[in-house]
Amino acid sequence: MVGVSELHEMYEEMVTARHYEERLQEEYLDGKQPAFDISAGPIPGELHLAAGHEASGAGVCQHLRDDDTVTAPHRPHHIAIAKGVDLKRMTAEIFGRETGLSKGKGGHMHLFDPDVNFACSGIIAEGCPPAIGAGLAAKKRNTDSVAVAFLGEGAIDQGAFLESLNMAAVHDLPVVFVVEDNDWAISMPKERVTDVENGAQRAGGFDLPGARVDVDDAVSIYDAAKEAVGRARDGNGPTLLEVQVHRRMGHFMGDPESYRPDEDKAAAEQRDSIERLAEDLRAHGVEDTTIQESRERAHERVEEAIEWAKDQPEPDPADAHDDVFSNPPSGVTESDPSAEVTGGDD
Amino acid sequence: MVGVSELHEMYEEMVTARHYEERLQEEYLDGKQPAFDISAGPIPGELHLAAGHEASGAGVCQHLRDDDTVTAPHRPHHIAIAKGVDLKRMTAEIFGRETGLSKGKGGHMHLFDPDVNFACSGIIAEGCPPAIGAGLAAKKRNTDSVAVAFLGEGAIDQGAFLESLNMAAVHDLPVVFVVEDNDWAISMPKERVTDVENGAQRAGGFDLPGARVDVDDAVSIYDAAKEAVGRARDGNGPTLLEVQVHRRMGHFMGDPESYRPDEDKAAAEQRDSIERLAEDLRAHGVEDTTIQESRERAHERVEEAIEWAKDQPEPDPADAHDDVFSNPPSGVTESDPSAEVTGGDD
Amino acid sequence: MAQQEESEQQATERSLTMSRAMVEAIAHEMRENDEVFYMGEDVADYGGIFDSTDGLLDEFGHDRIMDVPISETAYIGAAVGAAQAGMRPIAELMFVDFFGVGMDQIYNQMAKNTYMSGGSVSVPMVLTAAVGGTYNDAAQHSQTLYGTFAHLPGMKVVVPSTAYDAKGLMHNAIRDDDPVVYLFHKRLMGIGWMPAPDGPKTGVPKDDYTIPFGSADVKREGEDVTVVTLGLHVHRALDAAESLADEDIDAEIIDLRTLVPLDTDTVRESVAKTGRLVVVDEDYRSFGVTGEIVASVAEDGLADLEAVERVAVPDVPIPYARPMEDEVIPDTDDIADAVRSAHRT
Amino acid sequence: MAQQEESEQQATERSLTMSRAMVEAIAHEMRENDEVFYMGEDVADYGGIFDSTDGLLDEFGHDRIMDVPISETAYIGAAVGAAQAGMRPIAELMFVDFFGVGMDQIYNQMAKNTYMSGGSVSVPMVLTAAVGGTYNDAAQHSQTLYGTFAHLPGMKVVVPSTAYDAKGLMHNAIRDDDPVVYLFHKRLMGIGWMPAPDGPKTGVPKDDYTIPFGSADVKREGEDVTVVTLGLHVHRALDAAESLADEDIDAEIIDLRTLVPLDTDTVRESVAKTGRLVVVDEDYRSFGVTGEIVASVAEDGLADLEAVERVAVPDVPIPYARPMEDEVIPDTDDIADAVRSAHRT
Ligand SMILES: Cc1ncc(C[n+]2csc(CCOP(=O)(O)OP(=O)(O)O)c2C)c(N)n1
Ligand SMILES: Cc1ncc(C[n+]2csc(CCOP(=O)(O)OP(=O)(O)O)c2C)c(N)n1
Ligand SMILES: [Mg+2]
Ligand SMILES: [Mg+2]
Repeated sequence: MVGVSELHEMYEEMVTARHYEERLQEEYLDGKQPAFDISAGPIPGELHLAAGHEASGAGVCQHLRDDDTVTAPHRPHHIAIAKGVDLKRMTAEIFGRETGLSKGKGGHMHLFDPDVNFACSGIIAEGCPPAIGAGLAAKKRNTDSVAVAFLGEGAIDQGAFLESLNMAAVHDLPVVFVVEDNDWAISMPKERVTDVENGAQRAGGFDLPGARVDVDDAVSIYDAAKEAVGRARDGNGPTLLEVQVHRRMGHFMGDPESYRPDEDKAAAEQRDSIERLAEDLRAHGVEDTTIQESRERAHERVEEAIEWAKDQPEPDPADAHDDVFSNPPSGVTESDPSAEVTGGDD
Repeated sequence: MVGVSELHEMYEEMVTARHYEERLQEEYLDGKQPAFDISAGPIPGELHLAAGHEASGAGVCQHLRDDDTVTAPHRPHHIAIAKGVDLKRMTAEIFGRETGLSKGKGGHMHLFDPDVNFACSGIIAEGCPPAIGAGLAAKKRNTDSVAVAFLGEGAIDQGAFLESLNMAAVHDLPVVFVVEDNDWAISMPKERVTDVENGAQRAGGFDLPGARVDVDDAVSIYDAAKEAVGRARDGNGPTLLEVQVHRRMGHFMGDPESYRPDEDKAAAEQRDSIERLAEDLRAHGVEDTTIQESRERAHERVEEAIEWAKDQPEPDPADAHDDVFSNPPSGVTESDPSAEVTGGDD
Repeated sequence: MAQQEESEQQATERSLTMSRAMVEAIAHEMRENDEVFYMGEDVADYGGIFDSTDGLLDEFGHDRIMDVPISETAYIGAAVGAAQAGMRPIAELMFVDFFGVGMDQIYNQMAKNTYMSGGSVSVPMVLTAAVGGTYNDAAQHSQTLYGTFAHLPGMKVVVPSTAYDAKGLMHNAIRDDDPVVYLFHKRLMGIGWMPAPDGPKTGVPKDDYTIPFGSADVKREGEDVTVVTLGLHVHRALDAAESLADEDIDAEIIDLRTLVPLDTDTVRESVAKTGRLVVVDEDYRSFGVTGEIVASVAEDGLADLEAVERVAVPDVPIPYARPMEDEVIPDTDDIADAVRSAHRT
Repeated sequence: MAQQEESEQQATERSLTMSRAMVEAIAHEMRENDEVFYMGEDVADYGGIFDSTDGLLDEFGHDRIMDVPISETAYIGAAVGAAQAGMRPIAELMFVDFFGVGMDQIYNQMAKNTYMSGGSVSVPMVLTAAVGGTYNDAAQHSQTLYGTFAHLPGMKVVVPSTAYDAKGLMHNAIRDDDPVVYLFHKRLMGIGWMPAPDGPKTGVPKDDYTIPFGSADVKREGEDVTVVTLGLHVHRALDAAESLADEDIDAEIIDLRTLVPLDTDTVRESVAKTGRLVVVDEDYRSFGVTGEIVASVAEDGLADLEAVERVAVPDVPIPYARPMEDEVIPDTDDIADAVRSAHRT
């Protein structure tokens, strides 16, 4: 059974993640109103926010150590926060600044923090194979680290995921696949793209255990993840875990969501896993003031990160030419900013 | 229950297919002995023979019409024969002759006969998506044709197959997936690459029916395929069917099979579906002389096809430049044999 | 009477965005031919993330404007199968950057089946995909990949730069008996949330018409330097030409419109006149479009050539942050500089 | 004593096939570094369909010479993940023609993760693949696809043409901190059932050594015409040079050895001397390697250039039947003709 201090940790992570998304939404829309222009405002590019997914990141990552690997999809912030990714440098990355995790080269879909073994990919389900690779490395090195691949329910129809289930199973890899079911893949409801209501059912075809958490509840997810991560850590192979979450905002910022029934959106907003967890905390005898303090700490942390990020310098245009390779070939003038580059802005 | 005339048809098809492979083996090795040189002899390229797979082609295709589509993998001859592909032009294709099905451009892994809607691909599992496309076309056009994708048991780990299962299921397409389990994917035994003993188990993860025929027996395959094809034809959606077959020859000609235990090979040779079917015929009161006549007809047909094929002219080198497009752009000189082509032999 | 004439005039000379023009062609073909249908992710209720199918669901319903699972291999391959059965599917790859999840169907089946069957099979399908950067979507969502598709035989490759061309090329693409890869640049579509430059919105006749593949369009005649380009960069090159005109440099701007087939004749004729060649694209610089254009001129018109410049994305993935993305995607100044440099030589 | 010297001589100057040389490098690295392992289909008990892992299972066992499911996306991606965790995996794609089933892992992950992480992540892995035709394996099993990999940034691309190079380049590939695509030509490997020409079997030192990437090798010096090539066609070009010598045409033959990085300096220097450039490869002609080499010389050395020829596979899939495959894959005569033609100009 989960103890109160862990509940508390999860709560604070979830509040952090929620507030983070709300604040990013504000920042992102700043300059994009009244007319939404994706190129305007302080945050460039697409932005997929994870408000309503927090229980998944917190409930699963609660069981993970820094040496465990996580791969996240295009909607990664809540997972990154729960995994302990450096919040300031992550925020600077999202704002496209020089001191960002990727020096501004990656952006919000490509967050990499090797210190806590966190990586992303914006291609659906393609984080799964690298996760099994991390699991394979752990197994080969005889460590007890595990790897967790997060994906959306829309990703369970993609070959990369399905092949990975099989390879993880046949090699008994210490891997957990976590499917975040928010009912939608952009505008496509789950029932339009698969006949299976419970995504964990995919596991049966490859003989690995599958489980689904039907409620958007951090404690239930924590419990299911405990079993799955424990199984991996103990050398007993992979698990497929599907968890119900909710998409409280659009698929990406600017999504009109005109395809989405109002009731669906309203329902998503009602089933709030953060409120639910606050109740659990109260049931465990945690005082409202303590909960409030948590909230404040979380908010402060977010504000600090955003403030810090916005203060960071923009990258030098010439930096674009670096980092194609870790070991740049000496003869390649194209990635040498001092060389004449006709395609550039020098 | 299968009637004796159908048994008889299947038998003759299977004998044709077996004799065909034996004769191709001879022809192929001619010029490649004593030293095996893949470029020598009358048949160029790789050659994957299907001796031991006959029951699958015959048992399944017995239920198919010309307007039904079949896609076959790299080991296609027995299926092509059962589907009614023109044997002479197919043989000419394998010998690389101008009058071959593909004018010598395709070869034995790329047999196309639009008259009976037969196609191949040499890429593992990649015949599945086109098969669901044929099923989709049938559904859209409101015909009762069906599509069948054949693949090997080694292909059930490939994304193309797994995605196709899902898409066929969610769109209720008239498609049957037939997995020919011959225990080996080149040198890799099934248990090395998946934890699932019964490939049909994959179906469960996508909510389509799955079935497996455990014995290499034409009648059992016929019965299982009858149900599956019937389901598709009646508009009741796809089925995954796995059938046990045996690889009596190497993976391809020239395969030393040193990875393969002698017993395994010997066992494969013992469980002969053709002999089994001959017994069934006898049990149905068919005379040995009638059976013998069937065999002779089959052998004659094969000999005729091979003789015809070997008499056919080789393609003109310049033909290589045609057929990239059905509607060749007028400006493209590269595919115009009369134009100057530096990469050619003119 | 006058009023009617005016409305007829309007009817044939309405200005449309590129996305409206593309959709109009698709709708027309779908009305005329029951065998045409569209498959992709979010193409039905959403109308295509980049408006490529906007409004089509209402007229044609979910059976012909089909949302599909996120299974590019399965549904692009299904298009191949349906096309071989004689239908005329259009399959959309949401971003061209995702080609790697379905490339075997695109290349080993769609592009090769006609040849491998000795012509007995045709694959009359269109693969549409959004291409291009300029809005900071980073390395996995900002590429054009023009060169990758053009290099591999068996696909016709179309890159419209205006609404007029988008419509005529789409009509041709759907009617063509071969697989056509139709790459539309997001920045040109005229999407509400991604303002287009002025050029792509053009007059578009209401009726259907085709633009043949393999005919480059001389967008601007000029005597001094030939600029060969396509897609978004047609407009950037035209802008560069305007500013160069002030310096008495007269640039000829050629929009290739299709890469396969490639209209090398128009390019060579132009270089025969100007002697100076600048090639501009939004793909990676090496082993791609710019190299091919230069080489094809060098092979047959070496004597004409006095100067050569290439302007393209240096060989780095597309970075996210604005200053770096701006650095790698060629802009008007980069083009003008290259033309000046060629002119000086 | 004399005997010992001889055996030392033998030891350093044994002649090896390309496959033995490649395997020797892999075995050495595996002995030295526990983090190196090999994954692929039929690489264990079979020893690699093209002998790329022949004998390794015996020494290293199934844990380090791993047969994997026919799931290229999964296992190539697993190599990416293991590499990012600090291991040094080698993943084999049995035929390069199958790239389409795993291209997203190859390109959107393996090749881009270093850049997208701003250099905080490295992906020290090798992707090996067999390339090439000449044995009638048709359109899905005969390509080199050199240009496709070289065009897309983030991968180093290696194409050995001799046993000596194969070993030194493999050592370098495994030790390199970046993803390396190592393309070995089937016809050069010295496989029992696919006889190699004479050239690729060379003396190979027993000890380990590296050949740096980006250094082309002048295989034959010549004054009249520069022939730039790689892989199998190095040997065909050398044969052509021999016969041309009889006609008093002195060809310089340059083996690029790596496409990324590309040693343009060596090419330009040679053209500065000869003034005539012939580029030969076994990839498709358009939008590929031949175009890039020509363009890179035209850009910086236009004044030197008096003649340009390209010899490559015309833009058609590889046909099956012998006369047609022979037609499209450049042979010694095609090369000699092109050199003659360049020399005449
Ligand atoms: C291979 C691939 N196809 C399509 C896309 C475009 N895309 C981005 S997110 C998305 C929907 C994903 O849905 P889901 O997996 O349920 O995640 P969610 O967005 O709901 O969190 C799609 C189709 C992509 N990134 N990669
Ligand atoms: C995507 C892909 N990967 C690998 C191969 C090489 N290959 C050809 S046949 C084969 C084994 C196939 O085994 P299976 O599917 O069981 O069919 P079988 O040969 O046993 O009939 C492999 C790996 C291929 N053709 N395509
Ligand atoms: Mg979702
Ligand atoms: Mg098999």
